[in-house]
Amino acid sequence: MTEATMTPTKPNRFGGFDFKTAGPAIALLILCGIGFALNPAFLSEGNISNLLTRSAFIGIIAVGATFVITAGGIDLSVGSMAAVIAGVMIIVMNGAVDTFGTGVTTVLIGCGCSIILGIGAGWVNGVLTTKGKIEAFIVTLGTMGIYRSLVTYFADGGTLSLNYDIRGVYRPVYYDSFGGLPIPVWVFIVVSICGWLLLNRTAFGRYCTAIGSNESVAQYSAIKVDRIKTMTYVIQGLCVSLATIIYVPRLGSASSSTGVLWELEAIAAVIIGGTVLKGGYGRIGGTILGALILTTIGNILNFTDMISNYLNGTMQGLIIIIAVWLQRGDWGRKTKTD
Amino acid sequence: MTEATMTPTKPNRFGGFDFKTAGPAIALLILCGIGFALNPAFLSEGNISNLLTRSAFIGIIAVGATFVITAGGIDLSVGSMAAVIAGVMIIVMNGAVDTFGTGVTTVLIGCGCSIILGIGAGWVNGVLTTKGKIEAFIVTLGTMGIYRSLVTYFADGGTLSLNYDIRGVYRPVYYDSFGGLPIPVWVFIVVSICGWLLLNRTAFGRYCTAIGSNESVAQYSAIKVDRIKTMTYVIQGLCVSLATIIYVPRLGSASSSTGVLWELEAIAAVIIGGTVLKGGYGRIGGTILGALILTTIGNILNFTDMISNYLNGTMQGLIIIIAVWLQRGDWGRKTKTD
Amino acid sequence: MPDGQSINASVLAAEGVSKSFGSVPVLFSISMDIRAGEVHALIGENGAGKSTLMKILSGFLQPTSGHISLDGAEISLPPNGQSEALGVVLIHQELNLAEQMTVEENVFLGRELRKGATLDRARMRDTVAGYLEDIGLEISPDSRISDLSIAQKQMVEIVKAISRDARVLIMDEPTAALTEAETALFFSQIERLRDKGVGIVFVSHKLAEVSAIADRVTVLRDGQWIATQKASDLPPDAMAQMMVGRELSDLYPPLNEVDVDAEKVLQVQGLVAPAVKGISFDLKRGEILGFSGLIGSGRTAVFEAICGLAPIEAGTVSAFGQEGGFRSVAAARDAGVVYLTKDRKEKGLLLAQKMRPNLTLFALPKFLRGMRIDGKAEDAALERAIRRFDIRARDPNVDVGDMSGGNQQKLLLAKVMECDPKILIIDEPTRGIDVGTKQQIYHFIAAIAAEGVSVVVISSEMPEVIGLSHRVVVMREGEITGILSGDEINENEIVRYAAGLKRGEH
Amino acid sequence: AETIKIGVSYPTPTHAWAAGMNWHAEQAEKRLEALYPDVDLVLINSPDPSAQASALEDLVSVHGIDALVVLPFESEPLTDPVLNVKKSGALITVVDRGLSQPGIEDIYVAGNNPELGRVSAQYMKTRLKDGDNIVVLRGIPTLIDNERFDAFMAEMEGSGVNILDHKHANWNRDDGFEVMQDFLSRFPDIDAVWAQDDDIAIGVVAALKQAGRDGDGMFVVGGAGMKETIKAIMDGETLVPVDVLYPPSMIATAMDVTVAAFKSNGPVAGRYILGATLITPENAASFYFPDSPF
Ligand SMILES: Nc1ncnc2c1ncn2[C@@H]1O[C@H](COP(=O)(O)OP(=O)(O)OP(=O)(O)O)[C@@H](O)[C@H]1O
Ligand SMILES: Nc1ncnc2c1ncn2[C@@H]1O[C@H](COP(=O)(O)OP(=O)(O)OP(=O)(O)O)[C@@H](O)[C@H]1O
Ligand SMILES: [Mg+2]
Ligand SMILES: [Mg+2]
Repeated sequence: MTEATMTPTKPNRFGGFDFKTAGPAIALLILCGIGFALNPAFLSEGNISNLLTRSAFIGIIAVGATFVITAGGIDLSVGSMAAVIAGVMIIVMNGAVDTFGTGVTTVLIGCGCSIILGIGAGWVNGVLTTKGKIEAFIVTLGTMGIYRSLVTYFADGGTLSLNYDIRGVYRPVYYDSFGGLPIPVWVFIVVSICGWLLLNRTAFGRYCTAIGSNESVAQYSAIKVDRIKTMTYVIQGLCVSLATIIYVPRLGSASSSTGVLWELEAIAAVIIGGTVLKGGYGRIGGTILGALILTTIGNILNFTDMISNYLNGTMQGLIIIIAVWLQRGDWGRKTKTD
Repeated sequence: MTEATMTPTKPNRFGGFDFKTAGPAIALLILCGIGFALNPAFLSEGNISNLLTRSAFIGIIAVGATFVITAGGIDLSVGSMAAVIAGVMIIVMNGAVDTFGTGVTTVLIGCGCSIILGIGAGWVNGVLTTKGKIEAFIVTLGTMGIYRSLVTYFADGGTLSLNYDIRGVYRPVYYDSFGGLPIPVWVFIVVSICGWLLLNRTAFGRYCTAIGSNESVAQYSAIKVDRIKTMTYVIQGLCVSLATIIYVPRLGSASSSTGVLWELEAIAAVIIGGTVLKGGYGRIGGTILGALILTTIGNILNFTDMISNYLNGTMQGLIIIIAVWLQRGDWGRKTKTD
Repeated sequence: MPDGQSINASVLAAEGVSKSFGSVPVLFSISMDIRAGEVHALIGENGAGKSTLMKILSGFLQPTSGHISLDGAEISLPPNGQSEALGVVLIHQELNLAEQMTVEENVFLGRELRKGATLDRARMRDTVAGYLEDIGLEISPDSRISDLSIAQKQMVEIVKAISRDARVLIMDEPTAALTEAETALFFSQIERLRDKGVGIVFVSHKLAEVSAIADRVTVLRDGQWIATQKASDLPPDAMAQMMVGRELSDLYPPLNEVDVDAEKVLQVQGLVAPAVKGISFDLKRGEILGFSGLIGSGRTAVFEAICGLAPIEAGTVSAFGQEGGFRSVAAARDAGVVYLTKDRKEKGLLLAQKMRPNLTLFALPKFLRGMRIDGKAEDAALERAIRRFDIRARDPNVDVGDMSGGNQQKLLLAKVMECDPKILIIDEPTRGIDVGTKQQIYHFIAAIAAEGVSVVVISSEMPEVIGLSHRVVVMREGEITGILSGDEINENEIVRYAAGLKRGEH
Repeated sequence: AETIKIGVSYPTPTHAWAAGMNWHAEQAEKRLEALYPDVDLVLINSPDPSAQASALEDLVSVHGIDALVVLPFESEPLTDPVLNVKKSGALITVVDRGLSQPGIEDIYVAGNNPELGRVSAQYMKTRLKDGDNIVVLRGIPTLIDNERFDAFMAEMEGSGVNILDHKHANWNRDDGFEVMQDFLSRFPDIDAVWAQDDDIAIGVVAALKQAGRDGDGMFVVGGAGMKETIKAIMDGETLVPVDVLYPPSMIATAMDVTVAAFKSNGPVAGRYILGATLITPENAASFYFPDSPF
């Protein structure tokens, strides 16, 4: 019985993903195989780069959602929050043109504003949940409606468009590459690494897990439960604002249909990645794979006309269920007794 | 210490709603007050009857959702399920016209088909969750997409409409009244009473609560956890099919936009009513009030053009948050120490 | 040790502390002081208010009246374990670990060691590994709590407490789930801490332990302070008498002999299941069969497999002549075979619910009239159970999670008994139960066995197994090493089988 | 005199065209209420068909309207609810999407969806030759989308132009962008894109520019008449050379006609079908409303 002491599981330090991540990784590989079989262009550089860039939005938001969910919360407002932040950013930047011209300053003002709004919106969600003692589901359902209608109001039901001159300055943030990778992908990578470190290598991450696992244990361990929970929403807000900062230069506009259903996609990415919806166990690595899986499904469906367009949703639903099943089935069990 | 023996908790039998329901009830009363203040027509018989009838859909679905949530699950697929059931009902009834004519038989065939589909769809959700061991969130997100795209497929992207001759026969199910109350309201009442009895007066209800509180305690207490959980999804499916049966004669059609976001409304109704999202505590009475609250909010907003239409969502969000806060604040605490 | 010396000055003291929950009073003006370098035992019946007092002494609860003083100065202790910063540490009676996290994460929860902005994981692991070794616990710091047995969890709690820099260490029934061997290891740690000048408060229902380790003893009864005395002046019998307030007769009832020809109600042949490696035994009608062994020896696993809670991989189980074991707990229950879990918090009771639904949950079909649950029958059952098992909840509407540990255990026993079992398997029947009630439960077990019910008692308390059983099965690492009967049933023999020093033919 | 109450019900604007419609409706409300003090217009928008059905009930039971101007979310599901309003005695004006039973509405004002598809296809044919390739981005799967698409396909039939594939882009810029990106990865040779709607077209153009495939005479045809698009056409943009009109102002027209039914002496009834005009640099100026959100 001394083996237990002798062969402690080596924490696979910067090896990065933990072993269980194998499930989603395999699901992703299978999907890529299917994509390639349908159309070799799937693996073309252009498509891979498109795919990664698209994953960046949902991925960045999902990194934030991993914290919220790990700590036992949920945030349904992220899609609407992204829309309203994008809207306000555009209004602010258009307004700043008069004073600051169409240069980098204006763009930075916009980004600063986005970050402040993101943090603020997250903080509101957090405080209503913790201090207001209202179920997170209700709070964020409420703010979801509020943000969505605010952006509609700001846009007068239509679309807010960024001043064309600023677009020139801001465009590269979405369209340019650096070292072969588009900038949004770099942002995604940085956010993922920071998220991973925060969740797995800091006390904050442990506190999130502890709170999600058992709130009273956390409280009895002198953890400031309310503060940590609020912080998870703030991180979520920050992630949304980062995602928005790289989203706006893409089309330079925001409307009431911006970010619709992103919340479900983000939560789905988190859960496909193996994080437990009820909290207490979170995996950033899995979340990233989850985001990639979701984007790849959509991408593959655009690559074939074998199935009726109308059945896209069916394929999507089936693939999500199968992908999660893959990691829960015998697979999961094998790794567990390991 | 014999007091324990002397004063066993008197179950407040058909006193009906438990005491804590006071929270949502007060929120509803306040809303009604506001409605009346805005426009006295709010309390007109016609409006009250409209309001109740509308609540019936969401209310019936939410009764089912109460079981799922109480047992610790979640069902995101109900809106899409309603759409696909409505679609298939219409196809079946239109098809049955040739053989069975445009009489009651055809309508009954449609209803039978609806019930079978509802039970079947619920069963699929349940089995994937329990036997497949996939998170309910993922399963039902998947089936949500599948059902939604199936109805689009059946409708060929457009709208499925019920044969006009059958409509005549079927119409009264939605539009007629009986003893002063519209028929959908009667259905709602019956479903609510059955749901209440089932949750509070039968072994099944106890088992749902036990599973939601602690699955392993339930398992060790000889409860067939998988079976009961599956049953909750079946009940949810049945409720959706009943709601659909009274929905179809209202608009006589189904399309890909039928039932969009009903899942969120149903869950919101359940949680506004005081059921705990993580399971273990469910209240049918609260759910019913929750459904009424949601419908009333929409109704009130149609009553006034004081605020920009675009801000409807903002009002809705605020009111939901405040309504839930009302029952959590001092109020809740007072009743708890009581 | 003479009083009045500086090392024996009182560190932490409760002065005239009273506590009520709502309108229900639980403690009445209790005074108690803890000195540096002493082990102070607190004993009393279930529900006497021990845990409540401990929580007040460590800031988790605030007294309704009276006050706490630290180093002689009156102080209002900060809530939620923040008084750890003042050197006052409490191990809760109810395990207080985050299940999905690892041992290391739990031990350092809330006071992680850091290296710059990130955690110093290597140092934390090594520290925990060191503690685990000291206390003789053979698990890895990276094990998940949910994969540990209750006893191991309890040991982790102890490691957690030891690892804190405590001046006063308060432990609420730390040994309830431990075997004697583990208890001995634990006590050696306690002695080390005492020698370092830590004041230790320790709640236990195992009076022999109290005699062995405590310097002073305080007795509570029904929320009242009864006495504080030197442990050496107080033999266990006297303690028991002070707690219960009456003379206790023999702890163990006389055993009814089992009929030699009694039918074999349960026969197990070559059973292989998770953590069980091929075991065979049988159980006669009216027999009390003890199961002994070290922690993790697989006793629980055997019966979980038999009762349909875990898959049977090989071998046969036949109950009442029926081959084939049970596919579900419900099937086992319907056949009259019920299992009472040792893990009352995770597997036994719904802590957020009241007593009534908990009591009837297992035997619910019995309470159905048609489709409906018969509320009156439930009330009657609750009333009966409260009387029969002497369940003391001052407020009958209290959530089960707020009941005292011992009373929860009694409720759990009552819950299982509602099924009218023919074969009753009790895992750790008296964990956390006071002597008075223990005696009642032993007599109760003997009585139902006399009526023809067969009872399996899995217990880590050696005297209990010895005092109750007709035969004793000893397990080690998933196998049976011996089945003892008659005079063989004694501590020496059992320990030798359990440690693998001896193997019997059976 | 008694006030004349007119309810105006239409879908909640969730895309730019609908927002334009909303803008025109609000302008018309202000204008008409100022012009006729005894007319009260009540504007309600609804997020889905059943909410719209509820709104219609409320207009009758609460506001007691004398006339209804309705742009149905979908034809089928709103036929019965509108019929119920009619039974209350109100004058019914239906806008854009016809009801599925004839004879309910007194006045009908509509754009022409099949015509939009046909006009787009006709323009495509003038620019493309045999063997050229196009891709199609459709809207949200609905009747409108089907009508436009079917008419477009019918018109293209036999032209020799290959339609490589068609996918739904949900009248949404983001979806337009992503679907077009994937089309570009998939098909090396695309000569033109029918985006059906100006919102989708914006996403398509962004994707073309990103991939650097916006030259070589490549062009995109959108639809509906978004002000930015019209502006670009006026300025001689070549990537989006034309637009096909589907005027959001039709709701205002309907409101005008409905009020006229009460105010003018002669009977006002009938069908007003607005054409799907091809907007070219020549005629663009007359369709440009810089203040509208659309
Ligand atoms: N939070 C609470 N709310 C209401 N009553 C409580 C609460 N906590 C404890 N009690 C009651 O206080 C009394 C004393 O409980 P306590 O846990 O202190 O007993 P104990 O002496 O530790 O018993 P045991 O030996 O069984 O652990 C019990 O009647 C219990 O039900
Ligand atoms: N289903 C299972 N799969 C794998 N391992 C298991 C399973 N069930 C139990 N174990 C492990 O087998 C060992 C035996 O556990 P068991 O609880 O049966 O022992 P026990 O003798 O009852 O000990 P205790 O004194 O802790 O109650 C433990 O290490 C436990 O973690
Ligand atoms: Mg206690
Ligand atoms: Mg007006």
